[in-house]
Amino acid sequence: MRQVWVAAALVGSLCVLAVGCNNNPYPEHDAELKVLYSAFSTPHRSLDPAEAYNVSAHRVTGLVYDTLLEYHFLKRPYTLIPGLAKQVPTAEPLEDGRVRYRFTLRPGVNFAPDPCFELGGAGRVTREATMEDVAYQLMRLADPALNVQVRDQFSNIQGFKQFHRALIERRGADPAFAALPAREQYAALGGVEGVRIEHPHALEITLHSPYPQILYWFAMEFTTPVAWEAVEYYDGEAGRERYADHPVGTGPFGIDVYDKRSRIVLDRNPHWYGLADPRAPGAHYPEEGAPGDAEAGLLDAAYVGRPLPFLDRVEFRLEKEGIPLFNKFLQGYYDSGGIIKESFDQVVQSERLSPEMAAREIRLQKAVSPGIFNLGFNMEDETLGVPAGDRGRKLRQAMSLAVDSEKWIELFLNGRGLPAQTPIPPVISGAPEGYLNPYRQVDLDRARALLVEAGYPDGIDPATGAPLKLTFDAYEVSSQSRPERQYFVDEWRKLGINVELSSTTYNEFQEKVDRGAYQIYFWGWSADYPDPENFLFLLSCAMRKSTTGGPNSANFCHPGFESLFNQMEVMEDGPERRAIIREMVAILEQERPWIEIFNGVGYSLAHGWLANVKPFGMSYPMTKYLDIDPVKRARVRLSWNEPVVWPVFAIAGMFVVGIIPGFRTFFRERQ
Amino acid sequence: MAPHVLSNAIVLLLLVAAGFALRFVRGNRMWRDALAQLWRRRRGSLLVIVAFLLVGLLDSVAWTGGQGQDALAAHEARTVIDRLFQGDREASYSAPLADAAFYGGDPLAAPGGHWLGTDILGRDVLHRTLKGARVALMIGGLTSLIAIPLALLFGISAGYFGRRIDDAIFFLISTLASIPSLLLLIALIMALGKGTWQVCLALGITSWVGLCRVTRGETLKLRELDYVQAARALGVSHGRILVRHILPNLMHLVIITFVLMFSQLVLSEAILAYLGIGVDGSWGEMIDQARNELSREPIIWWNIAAAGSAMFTLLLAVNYVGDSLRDILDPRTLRETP
Amino acid sequence: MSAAIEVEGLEVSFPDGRWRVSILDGVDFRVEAGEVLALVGESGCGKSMTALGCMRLIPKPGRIDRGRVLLDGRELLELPVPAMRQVRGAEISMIFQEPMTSLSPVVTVGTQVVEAIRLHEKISVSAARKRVADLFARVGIPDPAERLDAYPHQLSGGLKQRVMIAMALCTQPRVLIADEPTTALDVTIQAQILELMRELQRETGTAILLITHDLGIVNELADRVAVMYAGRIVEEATRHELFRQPRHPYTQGLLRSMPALVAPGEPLHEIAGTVPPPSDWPAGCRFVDRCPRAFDPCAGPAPDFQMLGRGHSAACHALAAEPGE
Amino acid sequence: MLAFVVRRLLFGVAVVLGVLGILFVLFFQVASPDDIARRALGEKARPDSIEQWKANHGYDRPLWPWQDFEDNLLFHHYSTMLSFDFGASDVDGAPISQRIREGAGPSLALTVPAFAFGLGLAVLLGLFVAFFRETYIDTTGVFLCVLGMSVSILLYIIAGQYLVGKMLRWFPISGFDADPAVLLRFLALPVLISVLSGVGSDVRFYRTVFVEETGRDYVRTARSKGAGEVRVMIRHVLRNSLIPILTRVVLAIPFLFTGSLLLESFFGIPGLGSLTIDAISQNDFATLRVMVFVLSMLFIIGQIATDISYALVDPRVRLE
Amino acid sequence: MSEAPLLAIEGLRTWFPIRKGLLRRVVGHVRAVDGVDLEVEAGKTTALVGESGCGKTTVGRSILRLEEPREGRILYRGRDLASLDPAELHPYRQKLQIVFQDPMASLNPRLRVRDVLAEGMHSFGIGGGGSEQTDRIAEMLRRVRLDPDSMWRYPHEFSGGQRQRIGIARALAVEPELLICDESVSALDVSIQAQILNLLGELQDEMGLAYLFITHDLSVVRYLADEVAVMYLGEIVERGPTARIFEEPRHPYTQGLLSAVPSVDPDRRHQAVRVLGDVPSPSAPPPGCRFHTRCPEFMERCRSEAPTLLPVAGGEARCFLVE
Repeated sequence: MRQVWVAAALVGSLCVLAVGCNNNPYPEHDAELKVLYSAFSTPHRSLDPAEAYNVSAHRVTGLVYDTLLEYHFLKRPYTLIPGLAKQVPTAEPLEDGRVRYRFTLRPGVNFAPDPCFELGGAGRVTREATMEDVAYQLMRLADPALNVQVRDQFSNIQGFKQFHRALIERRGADPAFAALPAREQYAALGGVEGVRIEHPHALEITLHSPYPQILYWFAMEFTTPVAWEAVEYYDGEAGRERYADHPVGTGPFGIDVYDKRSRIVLDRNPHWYGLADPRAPGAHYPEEGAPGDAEAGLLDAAYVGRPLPFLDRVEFRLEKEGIPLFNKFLQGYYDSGGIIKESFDQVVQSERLSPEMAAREIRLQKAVSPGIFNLGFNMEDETLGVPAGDRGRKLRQAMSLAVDSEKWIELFLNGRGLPAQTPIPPVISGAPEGYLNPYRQVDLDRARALLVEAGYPDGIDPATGAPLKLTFDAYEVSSQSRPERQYFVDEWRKLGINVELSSTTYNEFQEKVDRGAYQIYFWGWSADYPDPENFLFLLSCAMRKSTTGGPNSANFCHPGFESLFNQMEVMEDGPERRAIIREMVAILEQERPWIEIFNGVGYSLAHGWLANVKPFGMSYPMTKYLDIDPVKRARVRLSWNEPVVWPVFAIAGMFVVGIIPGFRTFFRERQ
Repeated sequence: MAPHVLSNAIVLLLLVAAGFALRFVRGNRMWRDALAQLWRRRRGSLLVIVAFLLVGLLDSVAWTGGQGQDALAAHEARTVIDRLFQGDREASYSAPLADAAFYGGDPLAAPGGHWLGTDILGRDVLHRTLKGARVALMIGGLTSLIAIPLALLFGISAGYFGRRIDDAIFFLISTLASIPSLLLLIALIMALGKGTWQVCLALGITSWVGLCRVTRGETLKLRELDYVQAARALGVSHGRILVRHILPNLMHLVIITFVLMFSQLVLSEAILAYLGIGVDGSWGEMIDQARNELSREPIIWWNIAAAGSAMFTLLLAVNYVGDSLRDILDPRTLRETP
Repeated sequence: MSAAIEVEGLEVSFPDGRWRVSILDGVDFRVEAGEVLALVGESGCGKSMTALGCMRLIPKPGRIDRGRVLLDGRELLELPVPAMRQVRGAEISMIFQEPMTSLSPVVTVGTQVVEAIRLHEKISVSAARKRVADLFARVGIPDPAERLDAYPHQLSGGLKQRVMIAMALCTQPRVLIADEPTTALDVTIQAQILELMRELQRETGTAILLITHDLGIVNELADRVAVMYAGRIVEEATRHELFRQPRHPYTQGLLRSMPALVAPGEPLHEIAGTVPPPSDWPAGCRFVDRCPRAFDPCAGPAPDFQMLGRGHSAACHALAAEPGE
Repeated sequence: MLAFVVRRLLFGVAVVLGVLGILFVLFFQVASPDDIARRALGEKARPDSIEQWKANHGYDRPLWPWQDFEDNLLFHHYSTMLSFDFGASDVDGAPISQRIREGAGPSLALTVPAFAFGLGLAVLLGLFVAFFRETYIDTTGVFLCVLGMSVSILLYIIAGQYLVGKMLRWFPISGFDADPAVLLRFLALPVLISVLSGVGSDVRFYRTVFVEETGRDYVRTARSKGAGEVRVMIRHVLRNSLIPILTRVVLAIPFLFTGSLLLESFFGIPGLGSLTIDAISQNDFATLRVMVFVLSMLFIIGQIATDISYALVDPRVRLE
Repeated sequence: MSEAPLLAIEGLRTWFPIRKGLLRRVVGHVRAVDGVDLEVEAGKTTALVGESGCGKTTVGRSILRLEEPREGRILYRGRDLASLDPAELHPYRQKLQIVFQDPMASLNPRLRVRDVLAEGMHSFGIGGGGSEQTDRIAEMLRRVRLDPDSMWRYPHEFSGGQRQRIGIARALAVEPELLICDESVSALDVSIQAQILNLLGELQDEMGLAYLFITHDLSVVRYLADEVAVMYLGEIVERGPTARIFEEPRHPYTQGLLSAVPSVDPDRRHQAVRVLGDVPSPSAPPPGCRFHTRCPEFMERCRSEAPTLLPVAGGEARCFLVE
């Protein structure tokens, strides 16, 4: 008996020693290949390019799906370059106010190899992409069966809405029609009027009214060529995956492993057009960049002009929690990573990398991201909004004056943000330059004066004689983010206003929205494309939450602002447009539907072995420009991860020492 | 009525009730003996619990007026704990007993006054931790206020009257017990909404089942005991038998189950806090808030340490007392329920 | 010749709060081979503890403070633990009061008896089973071969007690301690078990220490009787002498309070008061508070044993004061 | 025996129906299909797409039979669930049954070793502490158990990742891999934490059971036969303690499939626990509903199995 | 008999259902009491004797309707208690009281002695309230020879014998006419048992109580009872005056029972074992005479034919031998 136990204990500890003393989360073979390790935090809902609409998904779909247009890797402000298209088209105004764009597709654009292409002919594993595939995807965007979140943005295309409605009606009326494959349904309806294919490599898009921002949408995966074979083959039946889980595109990488709840592996696409045509703008490392890029080593002769991509493989791992992710980055198991705010001090000291990190050859990158976080008031509220008239406006102004966003940014973002002055982030071309919002500079005295004017001296509501009571609805607030909201409450306390932080679930908040029973909320918006319109529309009447369910949760609807918005929307960037934007900003300055808090500054870290890192800000992965030195990485990792073993023996020893007297007394007592 | 008046009234009520309970215990030799034995065995734990109870009560007695840290404070009802420990608000973190801010080293408004340091918003951690005690006790108290009467009502009726009533209640218990409690809890909170009452209600609904089972089983046994039979032979009515013979003999089970349940409730709340549906101001929330602070550099340890050890101390004391109570009050019945 | 088992000055105590309370206070007796000594007393007087003391099985936190237990002259209290283990079951066996709970409910009775044999003898399981089957037949278990594989709950109380007896006798011990062997049984079953024990004792010549509160059983089975009161033996005599001529006031009271010895209609003798708990035992004679013959010396030191005749002795100050015989 | 099993099963079916009823009220009555749709579509959804989505998912039916006897959500809910046709996730439309199949493996990979080690360790330590009952080892052991029970699992995980993963670097901090050799490394830490966090209450429970058994008469009988303490503990006490142990163990088995919500979430293990957490955080009611249902089913089956297994361990129990 | 007895039981049957199978159908019954006739006369003691499982306790409990009898009549002063509904039964409960075996389990540990005694008085509206009630309770305690001050104490502060006195006082507090003593002295030590037996005797003399004494202890029966009924497997096998039963038992079971009692006469020992084997299960009593499986006088006829109670001198016996 005893011998068995001893043996079992020995075997057990041997196992632990053999397997245990190694914290490498990867198989041991990755020194030969250039594998980029990266992480994702939640399983992707969908990788269908018509549906995928968040940063995390784009990091995968951006590699798999190439777009007609792309952004320049280095240049700022953001500049469009041709991708699959031969050149960036310009708008051709037609009579009756319509606008037309012509795209020409590069020859030799091929899909990544995939068994689905057998549908188009036995033995086929790939095929060339044509404009038919782009048109097919545009029709998919109109398909009500897909959860397309940006459908409205394409409704400027002539016939797009009609096609959408026609699909709903025919499917509802004709079950036989509804049973057909989507592609045949589209064909039966004659497609979208404004999308015309003149030639397999030429596409004409006609808009019924000017919408200059449309080009940006052609830099997003929503307009990528999609192979009908893939959509039809991956239907989720008979053990096949669903297309949403199995992207097939023309990008530099193709899906190798998609285990959506733990691991995604992308391999090079052997048929990528850039391999055949390395001179294409999107297929080689750029020769020129923004000021400062050369100093940052981003125009290294070793890379300039070389064909892309440099990596062999990209691997994403599920990492739900920030701390493990960051610690694994520090252990060298992720090649780059954002800095979670809590670890910021560990890494960055007075805006520069800490010596410890610098010694590890970790590099720090910053980029202002085109996004805004703001507090919003419900403009339909009796106390705070338009119904309260001038009192309400003064109250909003006072509250705006009390919130110190700089300190907020320092506390919760470790300074990684710019205090926002307008809804438009400064990196967007067309944003008012050098503007300082007078209501966003903390001035408690003025705020108190405004409160007196509003009829709430020292925050006392004359109606009740008690401090004015407002509710700040924070939905989906984790314990982590609660202090971030509490901060604002504390700021308003200084004015004597009693704001109650009410944390609710999303559904409870929605109910409050439905009833119009919310007063203050906190919200963020990240740009789809770098144009002021993409921010100002958030305050347009057409987007009001109360009437249209749109994203204008402030329910702001100001006639002056609205007419300016309608003008601005269709204009090209230029001094005239900037003047209009200034005017709109001035209205917002006075009306204060929002208290603009901050524009994020992304700090990201990269290990020494990772080359060509330049943060982009918007959610366009620039992975194809990255390069890795795997040998160095393997060596460094080993030296960083030596396990500490002595505590095992210490604990075991303490246990044994603790037991011995027990054995002795025990047997003595039994005597 | 303003909430703090209600709260004060409840405190008064609780104190009166505690007074009566103490008088009863002193007058009843059995309970007195049990208490004395408990005191002899677990003096430390009892003192810890009493201290936490005291803090909870002190944090429930509030009044308006007085000088606070800002303009609004004068209008708010603040509790004794608020008045004692809130101290001066700092800009952000400061270490325990420090006299300069943790980052930047600016002088503090209350140098050396924050025994357990301050959190990211500059709030006194000791103050928050003490306030957490009230939340923890509320969770336990409110939940048992819901669960115990429910469990007694159903358990006793099932056990005493048997047959159809028993079948129905047994089915109900089995159904509720079949749903994994954490999931039921989450589902209930998603349905009921967030908030202290809702969480306690959900906890009550998920936790009464266990007590109900115990009560039912014990009532089945008690029903057959000689003294209950004697009462029946004496023509005592069912109601009177339930009140005088069954209920008092279940009380020790209720107390033991409650004490053992308490720690489960507080631990469950911590998990709920992680899922974002906990109770505001609880230790669970503090721990969850503070867990990422561990990777700050230098490490911010006092938040998680304060909340963690407060919770740990209370639960340790409660578990220890619960264990002893089980030995003292009832050497058999509850042994096999974990 | 030494006795089969001899106990001298056995003292056992249990902790009670901060103090240790002595519940056996100098118990002496001896049982010769082939003899049945009955240890009689009311509940709580320490007779079961005496039995367990002989086996060195006092449950924790009790312990033996002093005394000697001699088995054939061998001091058991000094034996190392493994040696004592070999004595238990092999040289001294024990039968308990509750046959219902004294057998492990999840193991067949055959296996349990086989274990008792194989703990002391190197013998194969099948051989042991055969022997157990024989033993079962000998203790009057019908269908012994089948009963080997029965679980305790499948047997009646009487059969279980027979199994216990078989288990106790399977190693042919020198001494058998029977602790209230029939108390839990019905009177007709009790008669059967007593008959069986009598028979077996005659055949094997085992020394039996019989522990009981029932004077009827004493009369049926015992050769000599020792009466215990509050942790001490107060009187020892042959069976006949004890029934006919009890000398200690406690023994006299006990006998006179039995309904079987009193004519219907006449009041029974009552011993005033109740047995005090061990923590309240008087310092001197333990019976002093209830004794009708108590006088001054009784409050003093405990009385010594008085020899009152052949094998008859009692510990009482009143007897010491009487003119000796 | 057969009658007992059938009766037990019938009761189990009734309980399953009851559970479905509770689920229906919670997930359709209290949280309305509108809520579900809005959550699934995200913040940018418009009312018309909400209606469209409800129609796509069949949530546009009336709730109760008295609203529309032919086609209502109640019947639909019961019929789909009972035919194990779990449908698709509200959030991403993926088939839920496939999700569960995929998630079961990783969950079991974590829970089975944790359960086995935990059980073995707890029983061993329980025996050990009970063997040394009423010595300082026992007191210390019980103290450590209570200590262990008083710590939130959150703290265990945080401290485990910090100490073992970050400071001592024994195992990867988190992650999962299908490759068994690598998987062992990933599982080591969560298994360790799982065992440590559960072992306190288990040991205390087993100790109580063992100590209780050691006080029984048959143990005294065994000692009087000359059996040694170790033999008594293992042959007699352990054997007789199997019933309470079995109850605890069999009832724990369904939870092996649920995985551990927190552990899986913190360690990035793609099991059913993290599936559930994801469903909660994304308000994926369809998945949550199915998870609760499946777990309840397993639990009910576990209870039936417990009742039947009594008979196998305890000869006294005849299933009538 | 000239005068109607205080209590007469006729054909009492109390069965407990055995449920089995899928639908928990009743597949049989434990025939705990299967046709018992019994009489208790005012001021006299009737003993009901038998071994464990013979149904004697169930008889006692059925008389008090603590178990619902299946059939039969329970005539108290000519009124059939078995047919009354609970409200009608209430006043009769006062007249019939019970004292249990286990002095630990028969008193609610949470009630003071005073409350224990007051309960029945309250139920029947005896003794008024306040000080009058207290006086009455003190009187009751004195009557069972307990210190009246002990009414303020809890049951666990008393010894077993004292607790049994409290149990008796509780029953006596409602002034019953018949006391059912269910093994009331069996759990007590001999010296304590003597105290209680003496007490019961005195109470009978003082208050004219009738006792139904349920016990397995034959020496107590012989000492105490006027009439004896011997039960075996749910049936009365012999009835008669005590002296006759003990001197001239007619039923083989009675004979076996008596001979099995160990004697305390040092000159007479080694009782003859007449009754062998174990008691059969009451759920499946043997056909014919229920005792035939163990009977030393077994005849072929006993296997199939059930004897009825046949008159013998001063009583009845259920055996063919007395024909």
